[in-house]
Amino acid sequence: MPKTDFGPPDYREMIPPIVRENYGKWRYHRIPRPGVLEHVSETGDVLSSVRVASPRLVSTDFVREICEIADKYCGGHLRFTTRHNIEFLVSDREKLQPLLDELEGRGYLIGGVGRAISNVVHTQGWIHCKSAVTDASGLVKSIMDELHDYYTGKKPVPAKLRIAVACCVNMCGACHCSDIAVVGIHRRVPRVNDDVVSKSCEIPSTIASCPTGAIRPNPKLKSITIAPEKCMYCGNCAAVCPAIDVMDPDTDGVSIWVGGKLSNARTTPKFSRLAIPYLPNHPPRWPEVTEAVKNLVEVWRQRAKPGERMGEWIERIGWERFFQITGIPFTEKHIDDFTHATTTFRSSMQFRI
Amino acid sequence: MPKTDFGPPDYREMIPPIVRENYGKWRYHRIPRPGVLEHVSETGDVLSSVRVASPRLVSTDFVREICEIADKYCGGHLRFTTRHNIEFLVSDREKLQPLLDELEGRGYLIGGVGRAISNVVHTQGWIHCKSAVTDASGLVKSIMDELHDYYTGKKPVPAKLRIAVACCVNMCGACHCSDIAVVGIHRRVPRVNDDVVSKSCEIPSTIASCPTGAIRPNPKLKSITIAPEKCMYCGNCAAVCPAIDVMDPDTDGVSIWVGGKLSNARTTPKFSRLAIPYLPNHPPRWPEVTEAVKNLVEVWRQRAKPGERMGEWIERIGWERFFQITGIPFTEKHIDDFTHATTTFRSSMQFRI
Amino acid sequence: MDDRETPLLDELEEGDWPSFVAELKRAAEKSAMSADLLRQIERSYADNTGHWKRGGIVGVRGYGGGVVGRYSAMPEEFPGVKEFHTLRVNEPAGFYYTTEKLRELCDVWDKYGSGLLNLHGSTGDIILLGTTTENLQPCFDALGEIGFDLGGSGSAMRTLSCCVGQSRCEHACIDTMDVTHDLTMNFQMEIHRPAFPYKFKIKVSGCPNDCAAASARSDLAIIGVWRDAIEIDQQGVAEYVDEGFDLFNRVIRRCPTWALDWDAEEKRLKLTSEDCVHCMHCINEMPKALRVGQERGAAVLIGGKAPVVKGAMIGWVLVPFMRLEPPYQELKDLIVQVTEFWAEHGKNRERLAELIDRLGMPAFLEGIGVEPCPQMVDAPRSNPYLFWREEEVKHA
Amino acid sequence: MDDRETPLLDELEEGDWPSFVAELKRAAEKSAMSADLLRQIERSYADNTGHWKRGGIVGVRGYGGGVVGRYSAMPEEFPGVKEFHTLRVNEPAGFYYTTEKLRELCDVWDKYGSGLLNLHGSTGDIILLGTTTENLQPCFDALGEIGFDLGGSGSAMRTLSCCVGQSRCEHACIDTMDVTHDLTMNFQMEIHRPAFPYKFKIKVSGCPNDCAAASARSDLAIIGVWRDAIEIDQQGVAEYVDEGFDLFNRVIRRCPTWALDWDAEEKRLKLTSEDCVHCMHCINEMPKALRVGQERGAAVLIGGKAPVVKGAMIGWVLVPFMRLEPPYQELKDLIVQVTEFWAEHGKNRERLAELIDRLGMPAFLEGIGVEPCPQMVDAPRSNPYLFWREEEVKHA
Ligand code: SRM
Ligand code: SRM
Ligand code: SRM
Ligand code: SRM
Ligand code: SF4
Ligand code: SF4
Ligand code: SF4
Ligand code: SF4
Ligand code: SF4
Ligand code: SF4
Ligand code: SF4
Ligand code: SF4
Repeated sequence: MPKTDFGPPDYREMIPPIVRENYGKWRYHRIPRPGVLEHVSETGDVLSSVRVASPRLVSTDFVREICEIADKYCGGHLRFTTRHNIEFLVSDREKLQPLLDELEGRGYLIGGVGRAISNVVHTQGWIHCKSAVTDASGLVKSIMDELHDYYTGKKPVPAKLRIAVACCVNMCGACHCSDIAVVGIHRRVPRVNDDVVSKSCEIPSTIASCPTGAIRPNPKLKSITIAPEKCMYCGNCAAVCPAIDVMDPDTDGVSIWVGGKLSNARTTPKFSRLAIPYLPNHPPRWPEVTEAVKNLVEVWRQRAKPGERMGEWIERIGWERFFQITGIPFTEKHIDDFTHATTTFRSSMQFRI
Repeated sequence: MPKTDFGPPDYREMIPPIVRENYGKWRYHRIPRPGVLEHVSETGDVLSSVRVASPRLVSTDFVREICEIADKYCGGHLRFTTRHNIEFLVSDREKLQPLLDELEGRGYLIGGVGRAISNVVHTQGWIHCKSAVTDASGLVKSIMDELHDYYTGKKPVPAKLRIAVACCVNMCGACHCSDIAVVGIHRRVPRVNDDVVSKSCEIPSTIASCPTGAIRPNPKLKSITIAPEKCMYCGNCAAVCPAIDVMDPDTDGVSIWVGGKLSNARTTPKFSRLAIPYLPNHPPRWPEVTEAVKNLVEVWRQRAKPGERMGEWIERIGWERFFQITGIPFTEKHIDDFTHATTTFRSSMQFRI
Repeated sequence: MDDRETPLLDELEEGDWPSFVAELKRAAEKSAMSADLLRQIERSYADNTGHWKRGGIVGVRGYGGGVVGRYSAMPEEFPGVKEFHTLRVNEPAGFYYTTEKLRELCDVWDKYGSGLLNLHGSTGDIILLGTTTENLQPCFDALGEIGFDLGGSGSAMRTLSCCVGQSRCEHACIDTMDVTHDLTMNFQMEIHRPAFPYKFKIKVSGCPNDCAAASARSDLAIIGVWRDAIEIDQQGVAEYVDEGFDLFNRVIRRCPTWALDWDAEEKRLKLTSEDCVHCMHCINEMPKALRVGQERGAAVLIGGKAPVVKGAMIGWVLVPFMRLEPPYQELKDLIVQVTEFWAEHGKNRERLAELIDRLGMPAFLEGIGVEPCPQMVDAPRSNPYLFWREEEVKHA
Repeated sequence: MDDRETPLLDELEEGDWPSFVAELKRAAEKSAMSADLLRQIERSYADNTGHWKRGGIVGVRGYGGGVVGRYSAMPEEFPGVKEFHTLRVNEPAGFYYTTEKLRELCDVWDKYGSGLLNLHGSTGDIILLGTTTENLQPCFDALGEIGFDLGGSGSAMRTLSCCVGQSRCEHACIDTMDVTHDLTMNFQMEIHRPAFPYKFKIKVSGCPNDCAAASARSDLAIIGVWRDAIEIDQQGVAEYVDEGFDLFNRVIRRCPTWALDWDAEEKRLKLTSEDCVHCMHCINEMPKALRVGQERGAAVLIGGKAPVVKGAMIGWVLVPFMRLEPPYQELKDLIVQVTEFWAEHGKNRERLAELIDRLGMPAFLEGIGVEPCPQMVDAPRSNPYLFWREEEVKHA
């Protein structure tokens, strides 16, 4: 019998001594400069964490390189954040500036702390996922090449801004609650290969997979039929049944969603809402998407009050004005028509005219 | 051919001269004493409206009586409000006090203006409706006998409070958006008379009438079957098909709903929400219901800030505390399980513990 | 009538609130129908249940509605209410009456009916409560003589109603009474001859205070609003403040969008008008100093209704702003568009809101030819389930 | 490798943001698999579509998941990625590593895989990106040697993850890392052997800031919270104010329940603790002066998930407050209750939230034996469609 179920490495063996000693004793923190957190313990200890951007998809050489840095300045410990940044943990104050210098020298981007745009949470894309409508890594790179000054703190932003990219509506990540979410979408009814369906698909679960009930059995062909007027191209049937193909390079594209958040600070968590229903899928640089995201960030950055996240800003000024200011056309696609649609309709006279 | 489609009396012939002359010219109003509104026109004219409680269900003698008063003090004009109060319209300042005196002498209740409990909007009840679970007029009388001091202004309340009573869940009125709503409910699955169904009911529309899909065809009997676990006793099937009987004096009862509103002032319109799922139907005085309504009014009155309506107060203090303070038990019945239930579940960490 | 006959109801003659039982008794003195009604109600109080039968369509010539048929379930015991139909009589807009008109009405009703009535029914009608099948037509004819027509019932456009509006309210952005009267006259056919999938209600309020409770109980609510800035009389505001009015806590802090601020030094109330959502609160609190703006019109909300079947709805914004001047053509056209779409696609007993819920708002808007606008929603959709038309999706 | 082979991807080597293409190329220098991956991705960029096949279940002995099988759709052209499976390797709680451990991991992965990895996947795993079917078992064995086990995939409990918690954060109300590690060890069976209707995710955040994004993407989210009053260091607050911190606009006005007030004379921040809803905002803004209270525990939220099928959900409060001390028995029991109910009643591919939506929250609560409480809802129901049990309705 092979060894199984032994679980991950014990975190107690991974944490640096300063963390072990001050575990549960941290008193407060401050941000001495962009990208650096200084946590002060009730023991008097001070831990500086230096946050550095990572492409998330990395080579073992990259990992070895950051290990080398961590050995030099951090006693051989480091961590990653829940948004895939690297954090170098410095307990020896003397080593902070040299670390920062070395990181800058090597071209690492230091930032993502406090009121900043942090790393983009994203998904596999063409790198590994069979369902990918677009390439997540490429989109992230294209977008962040434009926005890195907001990561490093060279340019300030009013509040945290979380961008997420997902290559299909499965939204592997927390896209649906991001300040800005970029999501790959299909726009064409899937093609059904009846022969394959009858051989390799479980018809009831294929029918059940459709959120809008667009799929009916086709007993004659031992297959299924998709009612085109009910299908909104989510691709879930294709995930369940390999005989269904929803990919279409010509009509697939990218949608943009705004105003989500997850913290409970001030306002309760919010879903991201549709801003732009479709932009073309134009690798390698996705100029339309990049432009649109930049526009959203700029519009928010220039108008939001200090500490006001994207969704909070939009709710303060109203969606009416959001569409007006951003120049994004409001269309029938923005009006929900799924299950709880009526709960999103405006049932009040409180609006801007 | 009889004369048809000539429409109601023209309002222009019904309004008093002061209204005609100042139509669209009113500048502001004040409330010189409870139950009286003083509207000032840009012409300088002043109209005093004296609001008086009506049982709504009245005899022609009652109408003649108020006409007599209106002749004496108001030049033969009067109006009713959208909540069924009577308004005596006084253009001659000299006549105001005598009118008030006469009304008081005759035992009329003057009030319902400003921060007050106004008349109860209600429905037919046993007086005239075949669907009535309870008697609306009797409930109103019982409740308002307890609360009239809040109508007349003898006791002040923090804000407007609108009570509504409906004898069944059809809620003829705006119950579903009232500060306090009293609604008759059934609690037993309707009985189906299969013979009558097959003769006199349209089965498809009976099936379609059920909000929860509890009704299935029963082809054997040419009738229908109600799945008891899916039925929540709304009685809509009984409205559509006379062979279905939902009435049951033993188990029928009264429910209480709170926190609705309709004005857009400050907060957007709100639905009333379940407070008490069931109280017994005890004519002629409904002591349990009367007590419960009084408790709700008292709790609100003593705690709300000036100008804060029931629902606004509850939202400020939180439903957690509302149930705690009122002593009303929170049960599984308070948790929605209809179509949009999930949109009412708390999706945040913002709550009181 | 002998008091001891109604011991339960008698208890409801006690107390300060005006008593409907007293009214029943007053009517019972003059009318055998009302006397039997009183007895039947007493029986209901004893049995804890109503005693009316279901079914039975009655009416007057030339009309499809306006009468609600009602029969006692115990006609032997209470013969006076064997037939006890109500007439729904269309009220004059704003519920204003001359005493003369009301007296004429009483005379007719004493002659042909129970002498009992509701002023008014929840929809707005004068409810003449209880007459026989035989008396319906003569009663209607007599009502016609004095200028009262029937209102709506059944699957028809229902009797309209409205708030007092410009006739006595400084906030009114539209002439609610005129709109109501004009629409009522315009839609006589739709009101009197049920031809819709279900009831269709219209109510008119002069401002967002919605004193006609229109948004909760109208398939189509017309609510006055303005779109320029609130008029501020700075002198007036200063007076409020000088008199000790707690401007911050009563107004500034409670403005839903924080559109107001008080400049203590300059003694000026500052309004960021683009933030104002016309909630009325500040105006309500300081009517002597603040007024609705000058560019006035109305919003149209659709879909308000009670719970059955799909749940209660509060009206949804369809048109955020429409000027309303006689002959209100744009409004009338819209109503026709909406009701025609509904009449065509609605199922039997499917209210407008339920139809829209079933088909989707985008499909409804397309069907009636109204452009989508952000005021229609609290927020755009959050699910990625959007539809594309063939022609939008260019395919190589 | 020749640069001209990948003109499109090369463009993504430009710019300041760290380049995944640079990483692909670094790996491609050492690994033929990665070299072919680079080429296939270039093709995707040219064709505007992915080139992976669907289907294909692969794994390691004794496990039902932890590996995502992947095959190139163009194996002739890109033989290196004919098989290109990923291993999901369970991360240590809090994402802390010794450099030694990471280097060992790199060595194993260079030997058996592409040399490409994600630090980390969205769920929290270390994603070892691409190896052959043949190499799976030896790779897993080698990982075991250095103490790395697989995480979850398929219809299993998924790899847990958490925020940094008490290890580096002053706000943590619970020991997120210990809870995560303990649950991970406790539920090894459920993680490694898919036996649920669908995936089941658990994430742990130390406070309502929810830095693990738990409430959006966990079927069961554990979020730290306190229930006594916030600790206020009045001296500290006064210092903020003295330093010009705009207390009113940055804090007082933005508290969602107006629970705070500043007494300018006494220089005291007044907290109405019963109004505090633990949103964290004031503490976030003044970490030197304010602290979470001392009575600490966690809330449990259920149902968070992405859009497919019934729409995205943000977790719903199931337990508003639970003390969390090792061995976390109450929490473990709850998780077992919830997953067992779901396993019993859930359909294939039906997430927990979707099951609850289908059966109703009351039925779910009854099924798992949790008492209803008002914290579970934003507001009680507004529709009158309530159910009664036979035994509640006494009938004469
Ligand atoms: C390191 C990390 C936890 C970890 O275990 O890895 C972390 C760490 C801290 N978070 Fe966070 N948060 C981290 C992800 C998150 C997330 C999750 C996410 O982004 O996916 C959220 C929820 C995001 C959302 O709301 O959509 C999150 C919402 C917050 C907030 C609330 C911000 C707000 O006002 O909405 C605070 C409070 C603040 O910043 O004032 C906070 C505060 C903090 C503090 C200040 C807590 C402390 O005292 O140590 C830490 C430094 C903050 C900073 O980076 O500015 N953290 N924080 C995560 C860093 C991610 C990154 O690399 O950028
Ligand atoms: C007479 C009447 C209109 C009519 O055509 O008959 C009317 C008349 C006025 N309303 Fe109203 N409202 C009338 C029904 C309503 C309704 C509808 C209802 O109750 O069914 C509402 C919506 C109720 C709700 O929100 O649930 C209503 C919500 C208001 C409000 C908003 C109150 C709030 O803060 O939420 C105001 C503003 C205020 O009172 O400050 C208002 C203000 C007014 C003013 C002050 C307007 C004015 O300047 O003339 C009038 C006197 C108010 C008073 O009675 O205190 N009126 N008002 C109705 C009297 C009903 C009654 O007999 O009590
Ligand atoms: C008389 C009146 C109650 C009252 O005492 O004021 C009334 C009485 C009845 N309503 Fe109503 N409704 C009355 C206003 C309303 C309102 C309020 C309104 O119109 O502003 C509503 C809520 C708004 C709405 O329409 O949604 C209302 C919602 C209903 C419903 C539920 C409709 C729905 O879609 O949810 C029904 C059920 C039905 O149509 O079968 C109903 C059905 C009925 C019936 C016809 C039940 C029946 O079939 O026997 C009642 C006849 C009682 C009788 O014998 O006189 N009534 N009904 C109101 C009409 C008076 C008038 O014309 O002025
Ligand atoms: C690798 C990863 C994305 C990434 O690049 O980080 C991922 C990749 C896939 N996800 Fe995911 N999901 C990943 C985290 C998520 C998350 C986020 C999370 O777990 O915190 C979500 C949203 C939260 C949730 O579960 O709802 C997520 C929601 C989905 C869904 C939609 C499920 C739903 O109920 O809505 C699917 C569809 C499915 O299950 O068929 C899906 C399906 C998939 C599949 C298995 C699609 C497939 O069948 O090929 C993807 C495999 C890609 C591949 O070839 O590697 N993935 N997936 C993440 C797992 C890494 C890890 O283990 O650490
Ligand atoms: S978002 Fe879709 S395409 Fe992207 S990794 Fe997840 S399942 Fe695959
Ligand atoms: S793509 Fe989505 S909506 Fe269309 S048939 Fe498949 S599952 Fe249904
Ligand atoms: S609420 Fe019900 S019982 Fe009462 S009048 Fe309306 S339909 Fe009849
Ligand atoms: S009473 Fe209501 S829920 Fe029950 S079967 Fe009839 S329509 Fe359906
Ligand atoms: S709705 Fe507005 S206009 Fe009409 S009475 Fe009320 S406050 Fe006046
Ligand atoms: S009307 Fe309402 S929204 Fe507009 S300024 Fe006044 S209080 Fe604010
Ligand atoms: S969730 Fe709370 S405890 Fe965890 S890192 Fe964020 S702020 Fe700290
Ligand atoms: S934690 Fe949030 S709710 Fe509590 S006092 Fe601070 S700001 Fe207010």
